[in-house]
Amino acid sequence: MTYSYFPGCTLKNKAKELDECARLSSECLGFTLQELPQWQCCGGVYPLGKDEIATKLSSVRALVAARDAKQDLVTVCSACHNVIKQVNNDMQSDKDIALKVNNYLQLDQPYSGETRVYHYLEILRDKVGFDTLAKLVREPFTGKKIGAYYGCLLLRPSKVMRMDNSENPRIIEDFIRAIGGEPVVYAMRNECCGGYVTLEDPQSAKIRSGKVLFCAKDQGAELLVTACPLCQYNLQKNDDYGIPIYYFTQLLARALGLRELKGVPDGR
Amino acid sequence: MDDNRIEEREEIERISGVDVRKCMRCGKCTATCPCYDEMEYHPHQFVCMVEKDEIEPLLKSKSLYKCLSCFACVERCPRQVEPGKLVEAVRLMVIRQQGRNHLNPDMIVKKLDDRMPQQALVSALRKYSK
Amino acid sequence: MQRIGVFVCHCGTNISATVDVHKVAEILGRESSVVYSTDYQYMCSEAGQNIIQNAIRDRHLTGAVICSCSPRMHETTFRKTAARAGLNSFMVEIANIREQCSWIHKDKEDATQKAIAIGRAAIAKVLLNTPLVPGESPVTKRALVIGGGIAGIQAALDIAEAGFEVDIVESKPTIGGKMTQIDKTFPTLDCAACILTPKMVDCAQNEKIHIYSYSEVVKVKGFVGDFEVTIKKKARYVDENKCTGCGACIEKCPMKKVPDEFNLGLSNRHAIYIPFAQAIPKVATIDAMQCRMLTSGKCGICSKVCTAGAIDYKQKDQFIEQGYGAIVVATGFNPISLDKFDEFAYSQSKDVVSSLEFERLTNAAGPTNGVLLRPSDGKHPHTIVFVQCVGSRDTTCRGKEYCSKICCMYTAKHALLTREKYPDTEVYVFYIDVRTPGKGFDEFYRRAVEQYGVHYIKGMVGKVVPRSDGKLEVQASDLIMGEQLHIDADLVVLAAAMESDKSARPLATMLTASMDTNDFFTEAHPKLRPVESPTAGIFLAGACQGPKDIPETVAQAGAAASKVIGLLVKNTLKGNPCVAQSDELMCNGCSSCEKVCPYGAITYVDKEFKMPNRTIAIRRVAQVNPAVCQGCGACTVACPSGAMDLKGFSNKEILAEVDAICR
Amino acid sequence: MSMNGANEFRPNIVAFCCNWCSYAGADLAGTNRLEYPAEVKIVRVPCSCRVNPLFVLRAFQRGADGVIICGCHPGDCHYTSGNYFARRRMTLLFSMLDYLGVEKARTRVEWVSAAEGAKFASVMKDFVQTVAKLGENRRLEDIRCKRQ
Repeated sequence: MTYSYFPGCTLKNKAKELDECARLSSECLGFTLQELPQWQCCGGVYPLGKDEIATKLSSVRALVAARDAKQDLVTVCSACHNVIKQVNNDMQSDKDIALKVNNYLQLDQPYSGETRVYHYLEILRDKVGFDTLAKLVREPFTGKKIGAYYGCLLLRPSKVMRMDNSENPRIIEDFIRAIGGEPVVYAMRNECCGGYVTLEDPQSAKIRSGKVLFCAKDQGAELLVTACPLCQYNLQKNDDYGIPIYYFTQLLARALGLRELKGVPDGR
Repeated sequence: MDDNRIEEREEIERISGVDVRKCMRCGKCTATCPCYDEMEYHPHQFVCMVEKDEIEPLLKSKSLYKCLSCFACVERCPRQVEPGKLVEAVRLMVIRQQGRNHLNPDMIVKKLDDRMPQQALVSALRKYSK
Repeated sequence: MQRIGVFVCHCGTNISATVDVHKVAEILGRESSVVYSTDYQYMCSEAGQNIIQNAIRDRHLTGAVICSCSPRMHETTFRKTAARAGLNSFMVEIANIREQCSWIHKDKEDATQKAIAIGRAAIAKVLLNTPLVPGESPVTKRALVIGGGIAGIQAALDIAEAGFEVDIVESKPTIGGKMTQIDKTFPTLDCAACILTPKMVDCAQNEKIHIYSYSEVVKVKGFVGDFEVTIKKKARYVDENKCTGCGACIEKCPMKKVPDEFNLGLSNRHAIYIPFAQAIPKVATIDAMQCRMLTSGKCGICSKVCTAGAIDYKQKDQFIEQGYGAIVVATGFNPISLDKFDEFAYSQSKDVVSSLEFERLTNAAGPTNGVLLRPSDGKHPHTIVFVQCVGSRDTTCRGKEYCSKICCMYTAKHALLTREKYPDTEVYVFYIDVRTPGKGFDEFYRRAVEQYGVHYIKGMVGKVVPRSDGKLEVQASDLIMGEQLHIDADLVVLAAAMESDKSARPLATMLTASMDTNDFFTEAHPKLRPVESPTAGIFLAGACQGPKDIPETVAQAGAAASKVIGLLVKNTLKGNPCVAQSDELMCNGCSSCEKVCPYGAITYVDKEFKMPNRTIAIRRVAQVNPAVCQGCGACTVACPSGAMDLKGFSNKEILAEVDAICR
Repeated sequence: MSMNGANEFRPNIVAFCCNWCSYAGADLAGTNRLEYPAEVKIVRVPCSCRVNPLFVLRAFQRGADGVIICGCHPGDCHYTSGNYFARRRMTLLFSMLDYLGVEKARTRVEWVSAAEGAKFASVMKDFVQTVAKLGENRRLEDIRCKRQ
């Protein structure tokens, strides 16, 4: 199975591991990520204004490219996933936005949200299956207490994202179980880390991240996994408890025994 | 002046797609807001003030730039008012005006550190400037 | 030759002020077939009715048109008047010249002209009317009550009191319903068990009442007065007639870690169990999913210890068919699932409980013997936060749009009782609005605040974060003070919205009883017929019709029972004669009518028709059961061959009215 | 159709009202003394689903200028589903009538509950005004049916 793949700006830069591990693991799990040619940055945040059109175009271009390649679109970064999925929803359900976008893009065939957008985690859960994944794991994280950090963008707004129960998600917990770890459920796992506000008001981000980290530590998490580079940055920067924060793909690649990667923890 | 204020409200309602009359004053948004302490006006006040055409103070408020757009209030609002969208609309009203950008590219350099992901920059620029 | 009489009412000045009643009487008197026309001040008065009766007798009228108020007001009155004078009641037509003419028009000329037009339409219709006689059908003198909660129990007792046989069908192993789980009742604080269990015993001892516990209704056929119901008696693997309820089997059962649904999973029970001490019937039930003998064939201890020999591992589901004249629906409610509300950490912490679980925690017969202890560590909680409207008044897919009505009061009850019993606790209640309409309700709520010092806070809880030291960090808003609050609580209680029981929707389909979008049964008229379903013979009691507290439920159950009694005392039922009728010669048996009939009143029979040359043809034709047909007329329009018509509102009659109006 | 004074056109309107909701709503408009034009004449039917498309055609044939069918709100039908049938049937009929030249504005389906007296009055006012603007309906009128 081959999917169109939208890596996003950060995955080509500061979050290379997130990207590389995702690709490596995918081959091992039997699917291929085919990077979209000439993808453009999604903008990082979904433009909430009903009259925002230009800011949605890059996402639509990615969606159209996937459609034209007759492939489903896969993302790894939570933010990209949130933006592209919400824009796709607009193209499906908001006639006004769909009309304006199509008028602007002048495509051969107008786009109305046909492409299916999946997060890498959804591929693991729904296409590969966590049971299958568990069988392929060669170096399990046995006994490791791992906390899932969803952040805000992966699950919300749930009526659009439809990935999991937004208040009591389990997809990353199930993933942790599949790679042999012991998931730690803690209440702050779906609260915001401080997001982009970190640029202007690092103190605000410090408070937000601090609450998340305290809660995770309090419930016994030894390390946290996330799918978002910004979450990773905020949490790692503001960590007072010595909790390492990794991308889920790093743990995945490690569990699958795909060559030693720098910065990936061993099972100990 | 009054007409102007009503126009502003209608503009906000148009941009956000929010119907402020749906609000039943339960306070769920303010209860759930992670940034409460940093904000001068809180999510439920945004809704009430827009409804009462008290938009001027909101346009001037620093609260606009403290909202994380984390969708907590959007997700948990029992009446589908979704105050986060309202905050965004008010912010857009401000930054769409000439010279009212909250953040300019030249201001960014000194805020950066080595590890900050690109995502933070593009997001902040999207949120704070036009 | 038809002889029609026209009677124009002044209704004091209600009609005559804007309608020239003399002129109306005069002009309508000139219509062909009208042999008598008059006006009078109050047609509905005794003198007015005498005018009508005398005219019918003296002038040998074949039809009467009364120009007066709405037929919804006095149609029955005038029909009875006509019948007394020997004229078929359905040969009377009402021309509504009050509500739909004099009261809404100011111009006298306009109003008079319109009154004449309305009168003409009525004359045109009455000329085509045919005398109708309501059909009769027998009544099976036995009632079925579906649901054995307080609503079903009350309804059954009241019906039995009047001397009729009643069957209660209850899906659980015991009757009693939600009220058995409740500790005290608001606002009087009397003990729920003390007022309920005697009623349960009454049910069991009443010769007229038969209880089918652990049973479900699986099929309903028939119609008012003559329902045929199939009841499935689920296998409980214990012979009800032999079991004495001694409990020896339960003591010895090795499977003792089964979550006890009666205590909402706060404690465990055995695989063989009696839900609680006062259960009716007090017989054991084997949980087939948990029993070792039934799952693996290895155990059989209960059978060995049972001196009565009641255990029967080979028991099968039993199906019982029974006829009933009337059915009371009392399927009740459940609190909604809290899965989607995990910002309150319900799934993460044992110390976040639903209000019903709180009832069990404070109930003397509950898992903690009535001592309020935290489910996680068994310690006494000092700070308790109650959250109201969890899922109520919520238009998203998470909750229910309606107000669940009872949560304000039971939360006030919980808060007050907690403060009374444990004065060292701090109790917070977060509310959107406090709704206390009811006798003594607001006084009760104020007592909780003023005498017992419960902290009522206008606002909502946004997040609950369980901490490893056992505290629950509650983040909430106080809208009056304009603050975000952070409270370290020991226990959080969620007032979950109530929803109609899951069994209600399929049951409604079986009964062809209508439901609203929230799966509550709809009533025949929201104000005037609140305990009847629009489907004849189906009556509603309790929360299956909408959120209700106990007194309302009992009142409604009593009302439903009296309606049932009113039905069952009759030997035969008079139907509505305005029902559909199929012309067999025109019917082509296409089933179009059957498909649109909401009551299943239309069936098909193969009938022999005499054809030319003495041949006989067998054709499939529609037949309407007049006892089931409610006379909506959907079939008459669906019929492609024009065979189906509605008595009292026939095609010809309506067309004549239309013609008269357009004249 | 009738003419009044200075050539002001007064349309003739036939309103089919279901017995349980709309007829009761019309009664409530009366009880509350809410005025609406006298051009509206009501035919009581048990349910909006009793209205045969034939009745509507007949009204136009006999010179009605507008026909309105009122029933219970969707989901509130006394007979559970009758108003849904009415809605479907009338949608089809009205497009056919439109095709035949009877403007869509001359035909209408409205949901009026027993509690909506005010709605009944305002719907009727609005409908009469709309039809009055369109003028007399001659498209389906059969002059043979006309009385001199």
